[in-house]
Amino acid sequence: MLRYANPKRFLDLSAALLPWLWLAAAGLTLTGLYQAIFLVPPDYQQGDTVRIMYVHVPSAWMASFIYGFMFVASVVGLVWKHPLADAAAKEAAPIGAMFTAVCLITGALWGKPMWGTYWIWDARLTSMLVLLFLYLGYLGVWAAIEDRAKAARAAAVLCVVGVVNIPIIRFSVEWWDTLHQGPSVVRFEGGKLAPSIDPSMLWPLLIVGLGCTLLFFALLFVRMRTEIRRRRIRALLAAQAGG
Amino acid sequence: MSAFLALVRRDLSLAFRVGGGPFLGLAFFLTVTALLPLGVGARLNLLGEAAAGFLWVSAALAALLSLDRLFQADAEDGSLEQLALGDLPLEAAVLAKCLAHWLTTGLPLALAAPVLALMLNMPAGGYGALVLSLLVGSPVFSLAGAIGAALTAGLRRGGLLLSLLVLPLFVPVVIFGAGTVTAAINGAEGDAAFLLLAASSLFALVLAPLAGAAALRIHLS
Amino acid sequence: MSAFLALVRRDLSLAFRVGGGPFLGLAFFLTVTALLPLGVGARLNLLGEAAAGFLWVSAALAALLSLDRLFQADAEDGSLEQLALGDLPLEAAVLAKCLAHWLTTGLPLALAAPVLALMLNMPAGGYGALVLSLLVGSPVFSLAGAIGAALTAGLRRGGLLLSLLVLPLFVPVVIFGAGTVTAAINGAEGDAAFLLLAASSLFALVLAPLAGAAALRIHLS
Amino acid sequence: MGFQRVEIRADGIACRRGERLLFRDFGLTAASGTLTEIVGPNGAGKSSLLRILAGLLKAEAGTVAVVADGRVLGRDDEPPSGLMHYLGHLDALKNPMTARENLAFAARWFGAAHGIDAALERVELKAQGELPVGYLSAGQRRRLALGRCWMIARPLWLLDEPTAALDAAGRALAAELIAAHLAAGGTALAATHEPILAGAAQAMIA
Amino acid sequence: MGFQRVEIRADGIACRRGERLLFRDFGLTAASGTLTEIVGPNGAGKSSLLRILAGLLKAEAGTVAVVADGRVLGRDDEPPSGLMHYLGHLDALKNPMTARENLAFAARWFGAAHGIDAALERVELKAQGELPVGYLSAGQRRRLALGRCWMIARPLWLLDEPTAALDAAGRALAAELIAAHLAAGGTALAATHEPILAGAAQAMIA
Ligand code: HEM
Ligand SMILES: Nc1ncnc2c1ncn2[C@@H]1O[C@H](COP(=O)(O)OP(=O)(O)OP(=O)(O)O)[C@@H](O)[C@H]1O
Ligand SMILES: Nc1ncnc2c1ncn2[C@@H]1O[C@H](COP(=O)(O)OP(=O)(O)OP(=O)(O)O)[C@@H](O)[C@H]1O
Ligand SMILES: [Mg+2]
Ligand SMILES: [Mg+2]
Repeated sequence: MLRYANPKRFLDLSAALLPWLWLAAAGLTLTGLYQAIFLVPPDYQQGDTVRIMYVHVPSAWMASFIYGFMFVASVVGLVWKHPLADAAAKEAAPIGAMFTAVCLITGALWGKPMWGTYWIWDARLTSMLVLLFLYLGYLGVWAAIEDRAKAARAAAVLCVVGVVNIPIIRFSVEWWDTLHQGPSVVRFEGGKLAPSIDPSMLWPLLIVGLGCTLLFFALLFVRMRTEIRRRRIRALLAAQAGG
Repeated sequence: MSAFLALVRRDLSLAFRVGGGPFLGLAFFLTVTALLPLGVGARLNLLGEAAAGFLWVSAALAALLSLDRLFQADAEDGSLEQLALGDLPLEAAVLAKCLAHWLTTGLPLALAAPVLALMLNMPAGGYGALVLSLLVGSPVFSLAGAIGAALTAGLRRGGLLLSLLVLPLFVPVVIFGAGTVTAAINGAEGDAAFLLLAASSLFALVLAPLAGAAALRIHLS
Repeated sequence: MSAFLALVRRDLSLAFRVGGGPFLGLAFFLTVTALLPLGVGARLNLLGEAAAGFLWVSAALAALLSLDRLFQADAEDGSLEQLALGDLPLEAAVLAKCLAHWLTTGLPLALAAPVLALMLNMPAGGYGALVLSLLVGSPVFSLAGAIGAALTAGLRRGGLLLSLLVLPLFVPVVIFGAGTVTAAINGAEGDAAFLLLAASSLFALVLAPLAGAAALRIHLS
Repeated sequence: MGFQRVEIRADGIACRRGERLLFRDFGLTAASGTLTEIVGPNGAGKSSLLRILAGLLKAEAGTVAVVADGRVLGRDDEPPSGLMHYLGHLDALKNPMTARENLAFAARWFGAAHGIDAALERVELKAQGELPVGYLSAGQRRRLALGRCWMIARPLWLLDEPTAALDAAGRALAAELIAAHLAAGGTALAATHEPILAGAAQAMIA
Repeated sequence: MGFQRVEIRADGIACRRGERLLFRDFGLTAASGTLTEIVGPNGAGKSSLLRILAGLLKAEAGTVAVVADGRVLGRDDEPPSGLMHYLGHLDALKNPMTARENLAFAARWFGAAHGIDAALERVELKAQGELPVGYLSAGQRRRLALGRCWMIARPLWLLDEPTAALDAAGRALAAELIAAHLAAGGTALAATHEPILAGAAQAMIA
């Protein structure tokens, strides 16, 4: 594992992987969305607005998933002090913030026809907003600390602490009576996975979800490559300055 | 004038450098706006009626939270003496610092207010009044706040003392501001409240540099 | 133990010396409690229902306002190094500072809450739950706050960044806390919310010293 | 670039801090072209005297006058503005801003006679220009503060231990800067525990 | 009152601040009973070295070991606790608290060998004991910080410009305190720009 965690190796490996990643991400996402828009029948309750779900739900998943990813990267960065892990966490954050924003915006747009209002201070919606703040705070720490090594460690501590918010988002629907609906995909009955949603609606959702995951890694790799090159340039400049 | 602008620019760049500038103020505004309804319970109609008040109170608190370091940092690193010995009178320096503070807190809040009002479900009809009242009224938070900040600059943990000093000065502004918006929502004439708000702002504009500079001179000696 | 208590006592005496100690926290609590109804418009029935939420939110803000200096002062005058080089681990120092902070903010607020609740016309039946929930929950404000304060200790104008960092950690506590009181008022079973509150508090008690000390070590190096 | 030649006169100054009278009947005349070293043991009141001369602290008794061609400048109870540099124990630098940005602000706040690059070069901080001041060493900060005085032409320098934290080269540099200032007709006063410039006048605070 | 005799050994230390490598391959052994003066120009990395020795800053490379009777104390990557004093450029005093209160806290935080009155007397601040530290002069603050080191018995003193802001008497006092510490079997390292004690070893940082 650590063999591939060397920046040089990462550059080579990611260069080879990236075209395929882009291709798969675009293919899956577009297929899923195509099915969602043209093939899935309108919901018997929600009509055509249900199609928002195919953006809303995957981006909600991604928002949590990316935070989890950053959590793992931060722990690795803290424990093994690996610069690549720091870079991964740092570069994932803006992508996560973006997915969170997409989830919030699509949710708000969906809320107007469904609940009659764009926003309501319900537990899940609020905790999602709080997740956006966590992302912003994380980026804020990176921006506020000049020394990169220090910033990396401080941001990692924040990320690890902030992970408590993830289960709150997850369980908020069950802890409080809320307007937002409960889990219908990742749902357990008698210890078995038992989605309560029709397969014809489920499949496109899962396809878009997978596509977004690949999209995330593609974006992440591009950003990390830029970051690694930026670091090299800085190191070169410093060496030239005779430091 | 160039010295005045230099100070404004320095404070802005310090705010951007270490504090994230206006974005941080915005984020705080958002957070407080999120906390209040959570505690209170999110009944929509109740929230909508109270929205203008909430927003004005959050604006006051956001200003307050960033005020305590307004002069503290300068006092602690010796910059205050340099400001006092410039060619401009200390009053101008206070005004410049207030301007920079308002540009990073009050102004962005005023501009972002409609979004937050939407989130709190504020009735239509109040949006224009909300932005206008915040634009006119929020400078008081920076100006009156500067007086308190100057008075507490020498003190550690001045934060809480500061809030005690300035919150009474903020109270009328919050009342006038929220009043202006409520009047607009109800279609009533809100002129009285708005005029009082504008008057407070002008009054603060005149008074704050004088009082602030006087307080700083006390601190210096 | 004697070193631990010495640090608690030092921070308490610093708070009393320059900040007015618990009285200032109380006064702030009072002022915010006064400001909120002003902005919202003081229809009593509306207020009474929302009282528990108001009080919990004010408690969070009062803690927040005094948090930013928790480690900042020590970082700026070189005391942090002395704390790091004592015989006690840095974690214990963080815990001691949290305790002192809670004793000057959280505890007095919890004790004074009934009076404020009365002013806000809170329905009877919630008073016991209010005090108890504040006693159990408000330490989280000091503890989780300490993590944020440690992270921003090196930064000027860390205040606003601090609020961005810790408010997400405060949100669940405010929800659980206000929930406990509301449940008590409605005669419902509030056990779930209260247990979650207690759990958050315990969790923070374990996590905060570790994370806070880690953040301080980053700042030191 | 040029400035007025001024003289500073203090007469019968008494200084009280709290209940304690630090010194009284202190007089001094510092003419253009001279450095006056203010000496005395720790806590004698050197820093307090400099703050009084700068108009930052009120004297318990006595008068301070800044004089040009026999004419007293400034209003009665306020020192004239735009004539002096005050460099205290603290360096008055903003940690988050780079060395260059700190100088750039000072240049526009006071109006500069020299360029920023020239000033950085003068105090040998060329390589540190883009570094946030918080990262500089104690001596580098002091150099930067001295560079600020050099960059902005003002006739009267009030320096509180200007050579604190400086290495041998830095002390020589400080002496050079002060000597050049005097040669240009400036006036300088410095509280210090070690001689700064050979031949400087000494004012003792007991 | 007594303490262990310790030796501090640094080996192959490299120090990086930001992108810049300040120094590398720095080694030093400071035995019990000796003062090592760390010298070098401004910005060379003296303060950084002291922080590395104190375990406050991570070295880029190299090892630091505190040794007693040939046995290395402390865990692998962490310096042993309870053995050293670190006095930085800042005095680590609380302005709102009096001199006496500052010492009282330090005595309980570290565990003191001498009384507070004795310490105040030792650094000639008897008269200032009840004054808030914020009112003290720069030199008085430094004395108080030195008094804190004297009061608390620890074998290893890491001092960053201990004589900064001190007058002649204060410098003599600092030298005395250090000499007494050495005589009691202590070890001392001091970053400095002026000789502190005749016969001290010198470690040069280029
Ligand atoms: C701004 C408003 C909204 C936000 C922040 C939001 C947030 C979320 C989040 C975080 C999830 C992920 C749950 C998980 O972890 O699996 C989710 C899922 C979902 N949301 Fe929303 N939502 C919003 C509005 C809406 C609206 C208006 C509807 C439709 C009535 C809706 C329907 C759904 C559905 C069907 C799921 C999938 C549930 C599951 O299968 O687990 N959301 N939303
Ligand atoms: N409130 C007070 N009550 C009594 N004495 C005070 C008070 N405030 C300050 N002092 C004393 O005033 C003096 C201030 O001295 P100042 O800082 O001017 O000394 P200095 O000559 O610059 O010393 P140094 O060489 O150490 O810098 C100190 O002796 C201090 O103890
Ligand atoms: N991020 C950074 N990038 C480049 N250089 C840095 C950075 N941070 C600190 N430095 C440099 O590291 C050095 C720190 O030196 P240090 O404070 O240890 O010096 P010192 O020997 O104690 O000097 P002095 O005698 O002035 O106290 C300075 O030269 C400073 O410019
Ligand atoms: Mg002095
Ligand atoms: Mg140094």
